[in-house]
Amino acid sequence: MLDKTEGYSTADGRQIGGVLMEMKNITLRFGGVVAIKDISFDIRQGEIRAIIGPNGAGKSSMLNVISGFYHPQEGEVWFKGYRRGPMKPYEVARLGIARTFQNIALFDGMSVLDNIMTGRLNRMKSGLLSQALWWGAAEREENENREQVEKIIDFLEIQNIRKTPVGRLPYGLKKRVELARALAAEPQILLLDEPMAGMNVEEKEDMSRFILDVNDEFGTTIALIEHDMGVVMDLSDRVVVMDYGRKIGDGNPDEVRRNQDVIDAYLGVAHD
Amino acid sequence: MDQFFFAAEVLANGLMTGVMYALVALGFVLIFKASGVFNYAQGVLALFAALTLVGIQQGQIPFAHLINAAFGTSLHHFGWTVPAVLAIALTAGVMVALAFLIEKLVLQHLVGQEPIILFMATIGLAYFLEGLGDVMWGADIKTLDVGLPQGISDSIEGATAEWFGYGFFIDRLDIWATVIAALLVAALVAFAQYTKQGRAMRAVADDHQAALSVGISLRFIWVMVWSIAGFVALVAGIMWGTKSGVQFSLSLIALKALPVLMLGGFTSIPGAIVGGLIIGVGEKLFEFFIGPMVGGATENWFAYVLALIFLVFRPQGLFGERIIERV
Amino acid sequence: MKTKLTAFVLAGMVTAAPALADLVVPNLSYRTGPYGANGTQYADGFNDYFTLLNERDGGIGGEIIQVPECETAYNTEKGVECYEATKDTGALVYNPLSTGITYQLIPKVGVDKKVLYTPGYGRTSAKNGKVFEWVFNAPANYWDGASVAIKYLLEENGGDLSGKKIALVYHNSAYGKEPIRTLEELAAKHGFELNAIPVEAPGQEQKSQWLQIRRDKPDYVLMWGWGVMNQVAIQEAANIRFPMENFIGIWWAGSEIDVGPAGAGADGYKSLTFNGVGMDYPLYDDLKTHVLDTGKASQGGEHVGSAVYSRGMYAAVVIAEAIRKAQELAGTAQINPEQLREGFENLEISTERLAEIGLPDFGPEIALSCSNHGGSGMARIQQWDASAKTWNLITEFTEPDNEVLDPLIAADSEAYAKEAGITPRECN
Amino acid sequence: MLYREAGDFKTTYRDDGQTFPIRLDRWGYYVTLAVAFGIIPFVINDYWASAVFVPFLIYAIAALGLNILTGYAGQVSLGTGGFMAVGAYAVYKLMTAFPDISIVIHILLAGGITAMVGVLFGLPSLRIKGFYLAVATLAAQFFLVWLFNKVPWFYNYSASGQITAPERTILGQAVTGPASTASAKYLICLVFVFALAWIARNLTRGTLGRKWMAIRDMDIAAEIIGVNPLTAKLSAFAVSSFFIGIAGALLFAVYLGAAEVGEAFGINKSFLVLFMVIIGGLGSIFGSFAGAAFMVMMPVFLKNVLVGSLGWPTDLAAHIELMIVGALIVMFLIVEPHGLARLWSLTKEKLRLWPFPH
Repeated sequence: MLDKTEGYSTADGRQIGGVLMEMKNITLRFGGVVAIKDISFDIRQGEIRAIIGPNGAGKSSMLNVISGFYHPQEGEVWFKGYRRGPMKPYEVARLGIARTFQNIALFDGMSVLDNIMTGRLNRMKSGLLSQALWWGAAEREENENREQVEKIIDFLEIQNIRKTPVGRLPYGLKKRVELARALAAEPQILLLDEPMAGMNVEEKEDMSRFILDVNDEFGTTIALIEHDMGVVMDLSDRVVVMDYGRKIGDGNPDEVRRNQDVIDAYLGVAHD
Repeated sequence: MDQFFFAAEVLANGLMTGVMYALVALGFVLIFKASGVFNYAQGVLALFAALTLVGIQQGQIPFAHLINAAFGTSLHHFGWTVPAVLAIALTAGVMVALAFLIEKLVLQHLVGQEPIILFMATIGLAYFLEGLGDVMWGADIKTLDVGLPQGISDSIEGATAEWFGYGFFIDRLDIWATVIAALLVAALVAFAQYTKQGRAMRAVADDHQAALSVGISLRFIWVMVWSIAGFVALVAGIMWGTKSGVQFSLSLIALKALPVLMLGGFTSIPGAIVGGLIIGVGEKLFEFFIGPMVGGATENWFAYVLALIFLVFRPQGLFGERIIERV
Repeated sequence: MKTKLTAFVLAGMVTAAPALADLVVPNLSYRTGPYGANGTQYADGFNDYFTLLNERDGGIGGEIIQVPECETAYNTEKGVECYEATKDTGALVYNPLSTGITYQLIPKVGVDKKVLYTPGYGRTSAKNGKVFEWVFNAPANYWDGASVAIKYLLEENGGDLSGKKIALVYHNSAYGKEPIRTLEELAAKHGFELNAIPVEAPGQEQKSQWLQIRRDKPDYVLMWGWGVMNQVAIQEAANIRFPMENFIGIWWAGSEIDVGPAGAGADGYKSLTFNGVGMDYPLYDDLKTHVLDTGKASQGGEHVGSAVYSRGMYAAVVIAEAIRKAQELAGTAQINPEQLREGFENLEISTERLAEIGLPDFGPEIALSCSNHGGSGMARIQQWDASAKTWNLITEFTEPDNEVLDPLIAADSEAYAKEAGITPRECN
Repeated sequence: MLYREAGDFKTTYRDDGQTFPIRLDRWGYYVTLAVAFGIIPFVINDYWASAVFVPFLIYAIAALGLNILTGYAGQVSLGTGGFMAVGAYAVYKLMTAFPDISIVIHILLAGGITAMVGVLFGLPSLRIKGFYLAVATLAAQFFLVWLFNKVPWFYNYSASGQITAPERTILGQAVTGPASTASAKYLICLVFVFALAWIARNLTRGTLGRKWMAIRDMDIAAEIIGVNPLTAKLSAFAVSSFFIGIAGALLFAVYLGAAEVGEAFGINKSFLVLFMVIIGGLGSIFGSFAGAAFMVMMPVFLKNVLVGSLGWPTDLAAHIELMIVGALIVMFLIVEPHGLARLWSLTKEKLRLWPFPH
């Protein structure tokens, strides 16, 4: 059951749906350090939602809460209208939440193709025996899923490096492969952890284009965190701004840009 | 009441065995801290050191057997004997030379490899040193005597008999071994804390790159820790060799140190000491009281199972920091 | 280049075979590994006696004896490799000095028709020649040893051991476990209490075992040990002031290197033996002239006269005598393993014959037959004198308690026959 | 240009996913199979079987098993000897308890039993990682060996605790026991190796293999993309132990014929198999074979050269052999830490260009 709240239309005319995921009063502590303090926001069907903030604002922790890697001490996470209990990260993945990582977390020993195929692991159900004998379900599944993966490979234009071990790829391509792996899971929500970090302008443009295309082509809901404000503002439909673990702004890029707290945070005005 | 005294006696003996385990484990920890190498050859180093010591002491001609086989000669001894203190000093020198060679020929070429590769390399090294020790000094059992006292201490037995009505049997060699091991441990800790080289060593342990950037020579540190480990091995070799003769089985004490390391953590000096004591006492008590019920000979696995159970509940070891996983 | 390399590799994989004309007695020895120190002495004694025969007499019956040596490191896989590498070179008999390798070879020798001679070790029930046609373990086996030791203790105690406590400290392996069943039977018969205490190999650490003995205060301790275990045990026994004269080891725990590290503390320690020790035998004059002085001694003759060396030599003596007998029966000097087996089954080594060889009173009399492959099982006790650093023989050869042993051997060999599907042959 | 990849186009994903996508490799594979099945059984003798081929095949199975665990799933194990012992004792108990059932079934069951024991001792891997796990698996090694030595039921109450394999036949040919011929022993091992290598290949190229490799390369990331570490690690332990159990069963029943647990399945066996895997190449099926071949043949080769050809005393030769083995291992790790498998693929790359190096 999806949330009944109405969606909205974006400036470029896309129709955004109801609430897909909602964070309610999340607080996360490590020992005595408060990483996230009482934050609430929602993510809607089909939108590109950004979480921004300066270094140490708690963005990555927030993403880890969404992906189920950290369990907040207080607050609730609602997904598709149900409250999500404490889950193992792999169970969260099976709900349809896929992500990329800030410091690329690809499987270096495997080829690009195999890496992307891991994104579809949860869709492959053949038994041990069938796999051992490579007979029946195992082979059929392998070929069916390979077809899906090839579509993504085409989409992200990485056909020529299909069989290359990931460890040998340059940084920008690794980021793209990671995106491919997340997409291969056909997620309900795609979480991107600083997708543009460490890229040059050209690579950033490519990546922005891919993110928009993914959203456009597959209708995937995307939540991303990013340090670079400029890129984010062009890309996203709505933005949450965090600073020192608190939420200091939430709204469409124009609203956020006018928010005094946000300006202060980015200009480094002292907090009191 | 008798049971209590038996237990106390086993406990005392276990503690002293534990100190010996700690000594061997210390060799591991030093090398692991400074170079990230899990040095399986530590046990063979002890054997090699003890063999060399006996060989020098008795004036054996190194490689005599090989020379005889190749040239048909019949060489054995130089015909002199070397006093114990001088022989120990010479052996320490050999161990330093060995450390230098290991750094030069092996470690230098393996910088930046995976830990498992380094580990396997030290097993290869262990094979090599075992063969080398045999070729150099011969494979027969040698009696090692550097003047350490042996046998039951009469004074302890007398005193405890007077106090408790039960005379404790404590081997004088064990007492000496414990004292020397304790002194050595204290000296090493002091060395690491208060000397320039010691600080450099700890800096390397914390961060190779950072240490390099402030001008610490990694090669020097490695030669140094391997030398120290060689010296620790020499001490361990003397203790165990005096007890049971210098021979192949000496190298197997490395296997005794592994559970100590698991318990104490691979990088913690106090961990090695406390771990050694726990394992020493634990396995002796278990074999003494529980052993007869399950058929005995439990000492080989008990330490490992104890360490395993402990680790399942505390994966970072005794003195390790809690691990926070990050992505 | 490539063919050269291949040829080199192939040459490396195939061993050089000795000329088929000689008598081949492979020596599967171990001079490395945990038991290398003991194995070296044994192998030297074994080699030197055959060298003596070759040098002095030109072999046996005019046939030179070849003793190709193969290193097993006491490892069963290497043992199999050594066996396979030598068996097609005309090998007559194997003596691997390892219970583990023996167990592996027992089934194989039956098929390959080779004699397996395991004096004082191996599978005890191989004494039953009806089941184990190709295996011989004269003059004594482990059960004999256990029984002779108990018999000795009975004598010491005026024939009564009831109420006494006897502890068995044993190497936790097939070898060490061998005597347990016999000792249990004997305990039931004589009313003593048996406490078996295992020591995990190699046996570097025995504190808790010996503290157990200190607590339980047994009257006697028997030991089935090998390698470093012996040295540590004797030292620990001295440490807990266990009276050494009440501590008896099996013959494999009775060599100079076992008592050496304990120094004076080992004085009075006893062990079983079935061979003499020391240099006081006429044979050593010949050995000196023909082998030691000519530089032909195995490994330079360092260990001549030691307990384990003597035992290796004794094994060679028995094999040589069996070869002689086989040549006599077959009427040819160039015998095959079948003929050697006949030689073994008809082997008789009398006291006179031993004296003739130059080893008077060196071993017990041996008389084997089709059904008895283990001889009389006689052994004696030796005692260590730490000040003179010598072993002194303190009893005559004593027979074991066959009343107890025979049914055990019958039961064990029958169980093996059933498991292996062997029909015991008839002997008349 | 001896070795060509060009011109070998694939039109279906099925073709692209096959084991030997390159024609030359495929031919090499068929030729090897033809020689292994069609020629060697007819020319093999006892020495070659016992010294080289049978141990090579059996250790190849063990190395495949350990490679699945260590090379593919990234869990370092030093318990191989203990798990081989489980296989050996399981097959012994089954052989003696159900003499009428085929030995093949016994060997497979022994693998299954070992798999269960492997899972049990694999449980700590969920909490313990890296070297700590490696040392923890030694607990399995020492405990299992002790157990089989101590409990008389495992060795059918024989006096010494030795186990001896009775004779069993397949299609009328004895494959265990003293009467088994060299070619029968070789063939049964070869059939098992062939089947198990094929299974290993299938498992590692499919879903399960990707899960294992994901856990190996980055366990946290693997969990976040949806790999359940519990099932991935334990399935690796199970499959690996299944292989190792079969290797242990074959080692005892077919190769050794008799065994004593502490001697035949001690810690040295664990190290030996680990060496095979590392020298051969972690995460490579070909590497498992190459490593097993290297570690089985090198000592035999050295021994025969030093003693047989050069005539050195056996003890000196043994000590020098130890030095050479040790030095070679170190040298190998320095020259090519990724093992023989990597050397092989580098050679193939060179051959592709040969004789035109640029």
